[in-house]
Amino acid sequence: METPAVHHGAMFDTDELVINMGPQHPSTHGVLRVVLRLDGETVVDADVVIGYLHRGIEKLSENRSYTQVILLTDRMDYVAAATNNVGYCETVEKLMGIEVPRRARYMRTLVCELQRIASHCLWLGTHAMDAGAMTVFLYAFRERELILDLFEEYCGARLTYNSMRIGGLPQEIPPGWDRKVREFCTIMDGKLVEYEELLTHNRIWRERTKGIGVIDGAAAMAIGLSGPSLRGSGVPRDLRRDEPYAAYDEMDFDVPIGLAGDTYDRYLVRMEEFRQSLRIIRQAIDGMPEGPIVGRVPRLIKPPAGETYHAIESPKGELGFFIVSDGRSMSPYRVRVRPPSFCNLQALPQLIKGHLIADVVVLIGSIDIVLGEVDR
Amino acid sequence: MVDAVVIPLLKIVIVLVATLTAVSYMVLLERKVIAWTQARLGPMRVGPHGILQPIADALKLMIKEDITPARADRWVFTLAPILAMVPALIVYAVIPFGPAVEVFGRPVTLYITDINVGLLYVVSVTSVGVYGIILAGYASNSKYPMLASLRASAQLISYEVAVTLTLVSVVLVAGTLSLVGIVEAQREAHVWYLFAQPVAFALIVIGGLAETNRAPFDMPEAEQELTGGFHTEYSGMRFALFFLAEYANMIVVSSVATTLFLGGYLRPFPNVAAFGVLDIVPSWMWFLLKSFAFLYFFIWIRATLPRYRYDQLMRLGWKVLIPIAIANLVVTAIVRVLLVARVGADG
Amino acid sequence: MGEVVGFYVLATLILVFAGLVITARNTTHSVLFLMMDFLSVAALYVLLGAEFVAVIQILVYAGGIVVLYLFVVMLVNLKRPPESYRDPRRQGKLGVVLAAAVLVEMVAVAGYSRVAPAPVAAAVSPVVGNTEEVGWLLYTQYLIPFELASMLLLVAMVGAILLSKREL
Amino acid sequence: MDSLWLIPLLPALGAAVNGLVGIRLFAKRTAGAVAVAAMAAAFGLSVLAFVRLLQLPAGVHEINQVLVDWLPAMPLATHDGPSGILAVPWGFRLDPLSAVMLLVVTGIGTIIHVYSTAYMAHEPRGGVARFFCYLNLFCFFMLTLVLGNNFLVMFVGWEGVGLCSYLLIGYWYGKTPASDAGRKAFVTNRIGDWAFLLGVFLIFFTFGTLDFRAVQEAAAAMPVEAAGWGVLSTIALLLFVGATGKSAQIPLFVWLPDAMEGPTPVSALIHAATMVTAGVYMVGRNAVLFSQAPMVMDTVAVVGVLTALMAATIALVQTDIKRVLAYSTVSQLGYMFAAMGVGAFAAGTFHLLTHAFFKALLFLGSGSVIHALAGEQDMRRMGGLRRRLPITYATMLVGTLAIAGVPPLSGFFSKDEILFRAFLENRIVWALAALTALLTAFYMFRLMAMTFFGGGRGATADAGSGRPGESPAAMTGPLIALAAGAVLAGFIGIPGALGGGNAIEHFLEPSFSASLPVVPPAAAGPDASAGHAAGGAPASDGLALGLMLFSVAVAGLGIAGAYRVYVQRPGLAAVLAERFAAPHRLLTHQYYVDALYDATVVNGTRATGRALAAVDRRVVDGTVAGASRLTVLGAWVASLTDRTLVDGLVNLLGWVSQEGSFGFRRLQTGLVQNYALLMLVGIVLFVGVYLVVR
Amino acid sequence: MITETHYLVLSAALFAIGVVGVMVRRNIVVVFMSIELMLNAVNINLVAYSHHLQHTVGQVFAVFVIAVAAAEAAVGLAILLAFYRNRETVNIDDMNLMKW
Repeated sequence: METPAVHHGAMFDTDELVINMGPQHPSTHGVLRVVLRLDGETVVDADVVIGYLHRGIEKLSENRSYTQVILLTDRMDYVAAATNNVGYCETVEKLMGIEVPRRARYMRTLVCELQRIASHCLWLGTHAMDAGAMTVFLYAFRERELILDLFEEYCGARLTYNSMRIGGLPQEIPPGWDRKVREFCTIMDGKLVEYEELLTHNRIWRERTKGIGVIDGAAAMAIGLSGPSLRGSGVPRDLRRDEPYAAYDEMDFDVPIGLAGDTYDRYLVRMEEFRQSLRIIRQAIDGMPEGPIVGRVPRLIKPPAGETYHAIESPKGELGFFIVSDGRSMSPYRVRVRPPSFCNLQALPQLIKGHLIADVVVLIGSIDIVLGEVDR
Repeated sequence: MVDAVVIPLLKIVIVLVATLTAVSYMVLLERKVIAWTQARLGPMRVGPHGILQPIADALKLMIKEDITPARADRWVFTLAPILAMVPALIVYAVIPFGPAVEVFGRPVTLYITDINVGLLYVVSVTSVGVYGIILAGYASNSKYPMLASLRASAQLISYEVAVTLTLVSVVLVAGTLSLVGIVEAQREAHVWYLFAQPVAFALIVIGGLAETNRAPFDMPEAEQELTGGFHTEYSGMRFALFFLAEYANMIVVSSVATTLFLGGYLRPFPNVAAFGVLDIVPSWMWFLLKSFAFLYFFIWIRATLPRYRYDQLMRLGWKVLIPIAIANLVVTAIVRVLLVARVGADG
Repeated sequence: MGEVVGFYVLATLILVFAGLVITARNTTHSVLFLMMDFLSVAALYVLLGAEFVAVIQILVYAGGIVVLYLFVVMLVNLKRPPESYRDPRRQGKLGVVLAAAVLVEMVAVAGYSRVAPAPVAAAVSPVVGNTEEVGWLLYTQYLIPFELASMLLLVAMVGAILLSKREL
Repeated sequence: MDSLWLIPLLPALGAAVNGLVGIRLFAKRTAGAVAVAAMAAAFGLSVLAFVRLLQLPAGVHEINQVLVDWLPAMPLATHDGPSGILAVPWGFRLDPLSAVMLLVVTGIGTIIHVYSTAYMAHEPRGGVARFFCYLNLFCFFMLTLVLGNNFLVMFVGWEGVGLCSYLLIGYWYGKTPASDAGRKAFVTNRIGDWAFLLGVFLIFFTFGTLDFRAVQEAAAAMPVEAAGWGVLSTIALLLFVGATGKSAQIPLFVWLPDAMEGPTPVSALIHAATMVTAGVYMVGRNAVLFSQAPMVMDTVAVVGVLTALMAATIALVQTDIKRVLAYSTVSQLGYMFAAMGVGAFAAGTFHLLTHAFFKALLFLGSGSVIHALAGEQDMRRMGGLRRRLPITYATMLVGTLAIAGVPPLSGFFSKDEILFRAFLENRIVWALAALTALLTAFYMFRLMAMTFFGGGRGATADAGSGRPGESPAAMTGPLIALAAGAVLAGFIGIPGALGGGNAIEHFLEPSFSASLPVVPPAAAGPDASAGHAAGGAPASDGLALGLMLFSVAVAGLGIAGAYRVYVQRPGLAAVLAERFAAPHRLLTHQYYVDALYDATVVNGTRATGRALAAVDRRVVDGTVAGASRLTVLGAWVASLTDRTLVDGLVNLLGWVSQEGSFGFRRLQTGLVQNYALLMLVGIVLFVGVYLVVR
Repeated sequence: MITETHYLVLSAALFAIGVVGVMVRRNIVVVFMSIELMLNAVNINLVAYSHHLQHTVGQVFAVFVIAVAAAEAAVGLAILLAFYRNRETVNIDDMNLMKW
């Protein structure tokens, strides 16, 4: 027979059915459209259609000054805006050869890790929600709310922070803030146990995630996965450790990896990253040096002609900026972003082939994408 | 005339009204309980602590525009919610809320009727309820509802096998199909069948969750996967009917489970005179309390557990529940025969 | 009185629904009418004092078989309606005529033959109640046919599963 | 303790577990542990059963248990009238005789099982489980044989042990000699079994029952067939032929030496301690029957003693350590039969018991030697192992002294008892037996000398200083246990002459008499032989003591001779062999018995087959060919008729149907509903006809 | 007064409707359903006589008929599905391979 063999779950022999998941669908994390060709309930083929959230950030950057672009980067991965800021600012600093003070680097580390926890909270909540565990969703959002409060106190915004400047940070941390961060860490320790009680050893959760969307390390590398999704497949690649930026070279942390490369392992990897992030946050707070928070930055930011690429480890994977400067203009000649969500999304068709519709939503949650970043 | 017509009619009216009220408040209860589980407050706006929310909901649903999709099968589209609702309601005809009591000097039974095939009646009537779902999916002429309805009917039919097989073992123990008879058998046996048939009880709870499409078996309406399931295309009153039917079915399942396993309307230790003080609470209150415990359990489960995948659900049904149900039936039958043989030898 | 009304109402329902089954354009409607018809027949059984058969009728026919039909109808309707190809050699009209002949003949037989109520059979079963009686007969006198029926169902089940497999 | 049935069941379970599960799943240790546990439990139960037997009230000497009705009652008849009701229960009987056997089988069986766990340790995993499965199965059948209360149950065990023997001899079925030996043992045994079965048929035909006790009582009631040959003699002779097969007596002894191809524990358990004694046991079981047939008794005695002598002489020249022991076993079995033949049933059984100990010990010891030498069995390549295998040496020395009849070891008492009885009964038998005793002592010490004394040769010489070392504890432990048995077993039968009570004889006496109870120990069955009567009479104490001294002297002579030839003057053996070349050749070729069988039975069978084939080709084929010619002729005539007459008719028929179907096939439109229409037409017509003719 | 003749006539009428369905309809599913109607007609007959003769055996037979109907539906529809898979039609007139 020419039709591929059914893997499981096909109750009736029906013709292939094409259904359109999204762009308006409760569990596509934004405006993703997946065109599924089904055999019964088994996905035979999947077509991922993107572009519904395209705002032309890269193009817009060419008409903005270097500092104004920071604002635009907030809108890419809007659940981890501060990380985007850091990535962009560091790239420009690299292009201009600006030295960032140590205190600023520590603060950036702190902010990035808080952001990572916030992003993972959102991932955990929606991922669990997709699988039907709605209580976890609200719990995770409750804790994310605490981080948003912290950010609000620091920079006045709750979602799009604009919290970095080229050469350092815009302002000193408010008094008493570090104590609140420590309190948050203590709270979070307990809450993590709570999440794990609800999911990690839950039979249904394991059945829903184990063996789903298996991708081995080589295939994951080949398709360009990065971040926790790659580490879930057993590849110990983490830019914080491998190509340290900010103050990560002074931090002590582990890089968790999975073994099976399935959804469950990706889940476990992220759950462990929560803990590692808390560990880094504590170190950053404890070891925060005194000193200036902005380095020696020229008044006019006008990098010399040239180009550079710099990548950092965003919560979702390798977030890279490629900036070309013509040396004459006040604006970048070209800004190109290598967004982790976009690259990770490429793996989706491969992951969901042969699985059931119900697994599709779990897998979308498992690779943790944000459409703002995919489409830019 | 009074006994033959008025009282039954009155009982029917009371049961229907009570059921519908209970159903609408079930919705509120569910929202509240889940909210509490999730560290929220739930509905708070309409009335104190939102207790008038069901009324507001009902009003909203009634005055909403009732859309029929353009290429839908109109007749069937209208018929489906009714077919879902009716079986859920007529099951109440045989559920014993209490024994015969005296009301204004007249003996009145606290159930509409007690037929000798009561349990079979329940099973067969609920088996008709699946039409509502299939037809809703079919008539919507839309892919998601179609898939959902196929899932739902397959799920219902599969779990019906397990549940029915399990019910047989209860019937074996009780020796009657009449629901009142089963309650009375528990009184005579001095034990709730929860303890005599623990396996059956577990099966009924799981099967009941699946048959009412409740989490973690709520595949047919898994909004993350199939948007809204079989009632995606429904709105207004017809949607409300589906909604009511689901909650009515939950109440049916908990009522039947209460009747079969928790001694129905009997107070705890009905034969122990020392606990006679418990009779202060009338029998129907006991019934409602026990049913409420079930409903609360259902909601609790929904708030806690992730959802099964469809094929895992079917596997659980066919490869776990049905074999266990059959094993339970066989063991029950053997024990029963041995007991009867022993009793026969004794007497 | 009640019986008369009940019978005529139900008989009308049965025949009307049956007629609709074979005349409905839409196959799904046919299936629905079939279900209605079966429910009416179940009601008729209740009228005849056969509660057990009535419940089984609902459970097996309405709850099981008709659902199966519905499934099949939905599956085969997914893509295209049954074509309206008509073989010129088919003798449909003759069939209707013959059906009428059968009806006439059977009514004649019914009219002619009067079966006197048999002397009440000596207590076949020591139990009371319709369900118990049926059960008693099934498990004593008709045990072997009963087991054969269960074998038949098993075979049918296996056969149906085999047939609906993708590769035969 | 009414669980006699449990004793055989336990090994059966062990076999089932090892056979069904173990071969695939068990580790070696697990397989061994299961088998040993089954046997140990069976031994424990046996001891309990034995105690229970001892505690029976005076005058009752047996526990009889019927498990199930095996064959339901079935009246059988011949032309002459009814011959009895064949009703065979599956029953077990524990009486003194079977109790002794029971203890031997389970006790020694357990020890050998333990030994095997170490001996078989180098086998592949599944093979070990298979081995223990067979071994346990064997014990099950042996226990069935021993405990069975009628001939048919016994026969089940009888055949079963033969099967297991075959399986175990051929355990290394990859080796051609082993599989050949297994087949040889099986076929030879079958010859005996055939006679045994005939005997059983005759017993049923004669007595109408198969129960041992009933048969014995019936036989006892019949006159002694001293003068003429009667039915009892026939039965006894047939049974004895069966016994010769199982117990390797003349003329069916040839399989036993070859059976040494099996693993050594098998040789120890089956081909020394238990199975081969089944024949002796069977004769003992039917002591009353045999006592009624004096001529057969004489035959038994003569065959026994001749076998003993013949095997002993062959053993003198064997070089394979296990074959020496095998011939020794044949010889000792001959001794037992001789004892049975002279009516000394108890003495024979006693010797069976002691022999089980020391011969199992010797086999296991030889196994230990072979194990240490990595499979070397040729004694000419051994020597000087005394130092390296001290435990094996010590225990084997005990065994050798026991078999040689050195007091106060067990062999002395049992052998002396036989000699004493034989002396009273039949001097020729006694003389030959005494000669055998001499030879026994000689060849056994030859074995010891060649193996343990002198300098290293062959395998022991070219191995380095480290090897060979002593065997593991699981092997030496059983050796020590059996050595203890070989030393002590004799003390249960100290003859009256030495002030002992001859306890074993009194204990066994009830089994050899027809009716119960039997009060006086010495009075056997109604017509016990004369030797019996003289049993423990104090009058012959002096004679007994004299004979004892004589046999000790004989043993000493043999030992001394062996010491002289093989230790003091190692070259002497070769010189002797050269000087007596003809007898030596005769002995090394085992009296040409195998050659004789080859020439007569085997080749005779083949020649008969060839002759029959020739007859088939010439006569039968010729007839067939002639018939075929005739058939061809007839067929030609027939075909002519066929072509013209029959074909014409058929063609006509075909033509008619073809023409007719042109019309009818219009009905077959392929439309289902049209077919249904036709059905409907039928119904309408049918009902219409009914309505009209009603 | 309703006699058993009433039931017999009803049963005959239902049977005749079933026959018409079998004869006329070209959708094989409807044909199957018509057969179910005929079986129901038989059942009405059986139960009516059971009532009339005050003997339960008629109901027993009705139960057997229902069992047979269930088996028939299962196998028949499975065959139908297999056929549909191969020929993509449920028109009975397309099922005409059984001819010369």
